[in-house]
Amino acid sequence: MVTSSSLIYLIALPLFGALTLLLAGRRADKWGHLLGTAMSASSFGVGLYQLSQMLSRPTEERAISQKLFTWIDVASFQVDAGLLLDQLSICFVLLITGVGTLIHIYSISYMSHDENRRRFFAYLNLFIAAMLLLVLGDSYLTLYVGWEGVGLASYLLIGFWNQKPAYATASKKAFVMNRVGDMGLSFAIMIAFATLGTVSFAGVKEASEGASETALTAIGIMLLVAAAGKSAQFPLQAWLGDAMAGPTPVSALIHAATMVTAGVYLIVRSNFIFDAAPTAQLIVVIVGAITLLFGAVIGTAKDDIKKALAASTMSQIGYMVLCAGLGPAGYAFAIMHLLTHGFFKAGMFLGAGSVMHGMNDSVDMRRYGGLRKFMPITFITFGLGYLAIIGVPPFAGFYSKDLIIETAFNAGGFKGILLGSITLLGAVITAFYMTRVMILTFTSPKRWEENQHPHESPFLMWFPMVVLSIGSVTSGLLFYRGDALANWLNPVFGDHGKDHHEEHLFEPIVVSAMALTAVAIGVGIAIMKYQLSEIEAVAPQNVSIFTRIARKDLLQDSFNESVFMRPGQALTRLLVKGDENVVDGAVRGIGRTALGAGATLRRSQSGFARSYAALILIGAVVLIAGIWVVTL
Amino acid sequence: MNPYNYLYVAGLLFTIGAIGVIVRRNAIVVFMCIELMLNAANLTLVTFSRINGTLEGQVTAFFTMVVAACEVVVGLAIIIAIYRSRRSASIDDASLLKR
Amino acid sequence: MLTIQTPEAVMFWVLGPLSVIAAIGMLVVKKAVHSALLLAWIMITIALFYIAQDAVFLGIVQIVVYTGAVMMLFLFILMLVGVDASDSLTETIPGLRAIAITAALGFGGLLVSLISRATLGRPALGLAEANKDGNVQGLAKLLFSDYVFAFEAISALLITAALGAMVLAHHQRTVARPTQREQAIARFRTGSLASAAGLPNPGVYARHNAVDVPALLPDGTPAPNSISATLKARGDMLESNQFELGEVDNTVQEEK
Amino acid sequence: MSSLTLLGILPLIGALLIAVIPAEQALRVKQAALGTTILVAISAVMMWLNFDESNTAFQFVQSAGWIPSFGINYAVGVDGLSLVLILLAVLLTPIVVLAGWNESEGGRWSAKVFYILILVLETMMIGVFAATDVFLFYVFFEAMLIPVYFLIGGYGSGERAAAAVKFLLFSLFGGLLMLASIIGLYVISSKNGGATFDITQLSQMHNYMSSTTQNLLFLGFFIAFAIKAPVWPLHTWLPDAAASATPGTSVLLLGVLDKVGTFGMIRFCLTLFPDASKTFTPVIIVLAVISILYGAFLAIGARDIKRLIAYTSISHFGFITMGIFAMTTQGHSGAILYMFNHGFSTAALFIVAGWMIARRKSSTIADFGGLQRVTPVMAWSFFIAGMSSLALPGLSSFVSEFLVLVGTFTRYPVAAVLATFGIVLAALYILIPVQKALHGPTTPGNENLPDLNLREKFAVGPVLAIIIALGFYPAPLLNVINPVAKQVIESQGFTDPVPSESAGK
Repeated sequence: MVTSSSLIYLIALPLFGALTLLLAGRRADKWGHLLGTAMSASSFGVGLYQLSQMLSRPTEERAISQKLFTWIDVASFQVDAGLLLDQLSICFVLLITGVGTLIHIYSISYMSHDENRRRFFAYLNLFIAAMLLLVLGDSYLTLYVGWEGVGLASYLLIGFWNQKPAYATASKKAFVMNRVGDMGLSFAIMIAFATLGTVSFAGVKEASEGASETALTAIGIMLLVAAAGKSAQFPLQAWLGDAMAGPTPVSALIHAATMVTAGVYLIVRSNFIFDAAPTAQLIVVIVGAITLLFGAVIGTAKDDIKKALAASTMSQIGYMVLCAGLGPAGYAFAIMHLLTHGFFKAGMFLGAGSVMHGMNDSVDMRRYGGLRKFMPITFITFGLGYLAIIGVPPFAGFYSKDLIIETAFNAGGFKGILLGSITLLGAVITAFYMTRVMILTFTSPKRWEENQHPHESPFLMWFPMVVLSIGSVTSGLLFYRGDALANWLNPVFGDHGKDHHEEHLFEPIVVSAMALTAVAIGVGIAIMKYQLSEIEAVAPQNVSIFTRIARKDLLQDSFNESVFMRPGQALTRLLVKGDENVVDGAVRGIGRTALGAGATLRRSQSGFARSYAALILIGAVVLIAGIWVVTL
Repeated sequence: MNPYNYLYVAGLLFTIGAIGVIVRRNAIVVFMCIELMLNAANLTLVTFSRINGTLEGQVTAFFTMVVAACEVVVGLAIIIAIYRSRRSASIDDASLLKR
Repeated sequence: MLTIQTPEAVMFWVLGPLSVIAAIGMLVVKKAVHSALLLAWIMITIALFYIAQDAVFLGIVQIVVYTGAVMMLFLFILMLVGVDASDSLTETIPGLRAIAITAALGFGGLLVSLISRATLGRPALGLAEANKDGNVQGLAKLLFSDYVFAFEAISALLITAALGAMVLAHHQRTVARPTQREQAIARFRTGSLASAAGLPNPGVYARHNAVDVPALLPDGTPAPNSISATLKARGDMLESNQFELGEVDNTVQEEK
Repeated sequence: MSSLTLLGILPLIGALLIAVIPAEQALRVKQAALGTTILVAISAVMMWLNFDESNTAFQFVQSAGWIPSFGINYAVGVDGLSLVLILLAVLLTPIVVLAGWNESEGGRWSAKVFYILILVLETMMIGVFAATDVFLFYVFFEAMLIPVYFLIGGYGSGERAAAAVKFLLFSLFGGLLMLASIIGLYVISSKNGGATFDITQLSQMHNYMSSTTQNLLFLGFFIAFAIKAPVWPLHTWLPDAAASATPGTSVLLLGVLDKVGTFGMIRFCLTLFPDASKTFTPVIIVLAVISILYGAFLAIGARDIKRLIAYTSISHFGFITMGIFAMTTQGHSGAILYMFNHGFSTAALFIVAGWMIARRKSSTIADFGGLQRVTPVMAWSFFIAGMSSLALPGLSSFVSEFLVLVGTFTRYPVAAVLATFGIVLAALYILIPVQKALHGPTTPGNENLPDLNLREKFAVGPVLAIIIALGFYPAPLLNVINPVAKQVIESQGFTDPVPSESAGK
């Protein structure tokens, strides 16, 4: 493999930015945001340079690596701090640094009134560095470093306004649930080491060829747990909604475009494991399908614009995971949807931020309405993203989602029909709730108070939105044309990538038609329900039980609280009491016994010489009795 | 008669002396009971001396007497000292060991 | 080979029970003086036993040292402490008496049982052989040869004990003895001049002139401070009210 | 005289120096103590640089007859294991002195006594790790209690006297059992080729013992060490002691002294009684897993920040014990590295918590709040220390914790899986106090707390730097540790499990 010495700059630049901004403290307040943006942008530049270098090399030499130093070396457990840039990573690198830079630019303006803007940019840079390490690491353990690094950055950013207790709790919740996922990754690495003897991607890939299916299934399932934690997949999805506590650019970058898709990256990266472990694959598909619907249903019930988008993110990642679980046929499409989703969802989040910016940070869509006139640029960019996500041709989402639906139907047999129907159903619901968002926010009559003055955002904010909307318009076609992305990624998936299922259940055109019909149904329902009828400024309470449950995020928090949190708290209290009373009590009991024995025996020490004499006499009796017995 | 009979008497006297030490409260009486026990012991020594046909027992008894005399002298002095400070010859009153 | 003559047996059977009875008496009499007398009797008995058992020297020493010196000391101390004071025989420490008697009975029983089981494996020898040069000579030979160091140590012990007794009995003054001048000043400074002239003598103005009867003051009330503090502390002060003059009897009674 | 002995004597010389300074000149005393400890630290680092990593035998050895009639020698020497722990001790001591500059105030005795005790303790710590004579080790092991007892009882807070006595009694109990075992060993050695206390010769004695004897002697040692490195259920002295001691004392107590326990498990339990170790391994692994989870749960439930840190340590010591008895090279190396890393991350936590407590005059977590906005540098220091405690990748604890887990998994997968749940609990027990103390609205009374001053920054800076540096580049320590770990595992007759699926390749 070609080695390079320049990969580290991708990570080092934003890391340098983060450390400088954190260590310099308030001194850097004036120029901190500029340095942060510059570091992100230069990392993007390095990424583009690497892409150009890569394009100039023949296909089989495109992957390059860099070994920095030997990180851990204990007997057979050897891990290098090594980086690997291949066709898969470069997609992520460009997505992370590109979208990241745009969001840096957006944040300069969005956070301009926050006195801790420097710190915000430091966190953003830290995130970029960690995320790049995640996608560039050449072994599961280096990936793990980035994996937890983005978790940390996410924690810091969600809790950026942690003076509000609810936000602080949200950040803690995100970190802890991510840790549950990380545990899965730990298990996966441990099993990999115990069974395959290595943890590097290349090593595992090589060893997996002769490995038993049981071991690979175990690794696969554990990797899925990790992916579920990071990508908010069922059953570890509950943190994502709360994570919207962070500033909106954070939601756009971390909780829409990049970090939450790390799970998909992990699954696609581990394709050699899943390919050999059908059971694990099946579970991946199931998880993806459940999350797809789960997120979509929650999305229909949310009045908070960011939470609606977050639910949509969850659902869209469900699509990706489902597709990635379909094996070689799906990897490229999962990545394609990931990339297009990165564009349009980031753009929509930024649009939501722009709306909030104009609406005094209100997030309640029922208090919006008619903003089309006041925020034309936001409306257009958001609208383009909307068209992309519901999958209207020729926007990006159409191509990527269409391919996923098609792959799902092609999975074969009953499974294929079921999965295809689910993805279609998801498309209906997606179209419905996204249309709802559009109508509530932009096209319906205004419902906001008179003292609010909606206005378009400044240039630094709408510029990134425009760039992203261009991406959400064009990227789909770009990737789709001549299977550009699929061919590009093929070397990563080895030989598997080529043998597509040639037997189609439906012709592609039929699938597209079905998908478009689904979209039309969803949009139609939404228009009937919201555009053509009165919208109440306060969410109606006399609604069906289903709506109520959906509003409560399908009871995910109640479930977690009653199954994990409460019993956990009870156990903690029990153990604290037990430690005090039983364990330490035993120790103190010994002490008390000694004291008690002393107190009892002390009574014999009355101080009366006569009682001592009596004791001596008793002693003498015992002695003489002894003699008497012995001489018997 | 049997010379062992003296031993029985000595044993009884010793036992009675021991009871006296425990049940009597007057320090002087207690002291006298101790003397009684010593005398009982001496009697056994003399008796054994006779049984064994050597004089070692008597020598030991002699030493015991001298030691007993010393003990009486010091002991009574202590009783006097205590009596002077406490105006009591009851040994129960001298129970400072308790504290 | 030892054979015991009838007179000795008679003596033993008479004196043995008597000594045991006297010992039991020591436990039950109330007055310490009586205990002392009973003890003296036991010691004399034991001296007789010694002599009967060919330990003439020890018998004499027993009488001289114990009944002569030690018992005298006891009586002397008893007089210091109070001859008349009688002890209460009720037990103040609960259960002690029962424990003592049970334990003692066990002890005595076991002892007697052990003695009765013990055998020497050969007949008793008697001291005829050892005493052939005389008992005193025999003892002296042992004391000044084999036991000379013990003997010297014992003598040192005796002297030490004598010194110790002196130290213990000696009352160490902690403050300087007040001079007469100081006493006089102190008396005048007490606030009341009543005692300025010194304490009244006992019985001087009373109808009885014994030292244990308080003097009567001119108004006819008794003056307790006319009695020696020692007598008062010992409780030997007589009631004075029987000597009080309630009302002056004017009728003259002839004293025949 | 070997450089090792000199290193051990240096603090004593410092203590003597302080003894002649008048007690009123507290500043002079502190400067002398700081100077001495820094000198010791530099000397130890020099020794490290001269250490031959490829040599697994003891180095810098010195041996002199002490009580010849019993075959007792003053014998010292270091291998990789002792070197790492001595480094830990001497690096932490100057930090403790600097961080706890005013800790000696409010004590029962003067500052002078405080620093003399610290320096004497430093000598003991070096001695206990360097001793290669079992008797000498025992002497240091017990003598170490004395300065700590006075440091807790004389300078602590709250019920310091009770905590000090509890600590002393626990330790003495363990020490007594160990003494019995040492005597037993001595007797066995005298029957088999000459009475000795030399560790190398004693390590052959297991060939002459019956399995019952070996088990009993092993237990004597192990219980002593399990008390020291608190293994459930012998841990209850630790929270009390740590909560009552001054933060500096707690750092030395948890950071270094408790390591004597885990150090002893490797140096004595495993080396002297290989067969008994094998017998007891399942039990010990279970205890270790319980310690991990139990300590974590109690830390979650703790209301007092010092107790919380103490409980986290119980959890971490569970990991160390598990790594030691997993009997794999990874587990062993990880455990030894963990000892070092835990020392530093706990030190950072305790030092910063100490400052928080000193400023707020309370150690209840609920009394803090919003410190991140009031005292950002202090809050960040605490946060990084906390992240190290929960073993965030990139910080030093992660490498060691993961090595322990991987090493255990290859031999005892169930234990490793259960222990891994500890990392979720770790996130809770760190983030809950972080949220309560650093985040949220500023609690009334905290608005004007001062941030770290220059001295404090200088104290905590190196600790955090070491934590981060070793997280990314643990090789300097691992190179020293690996040979020892390998040697111990091999001397136990173990080989690392072969990967089950690639055995054919």
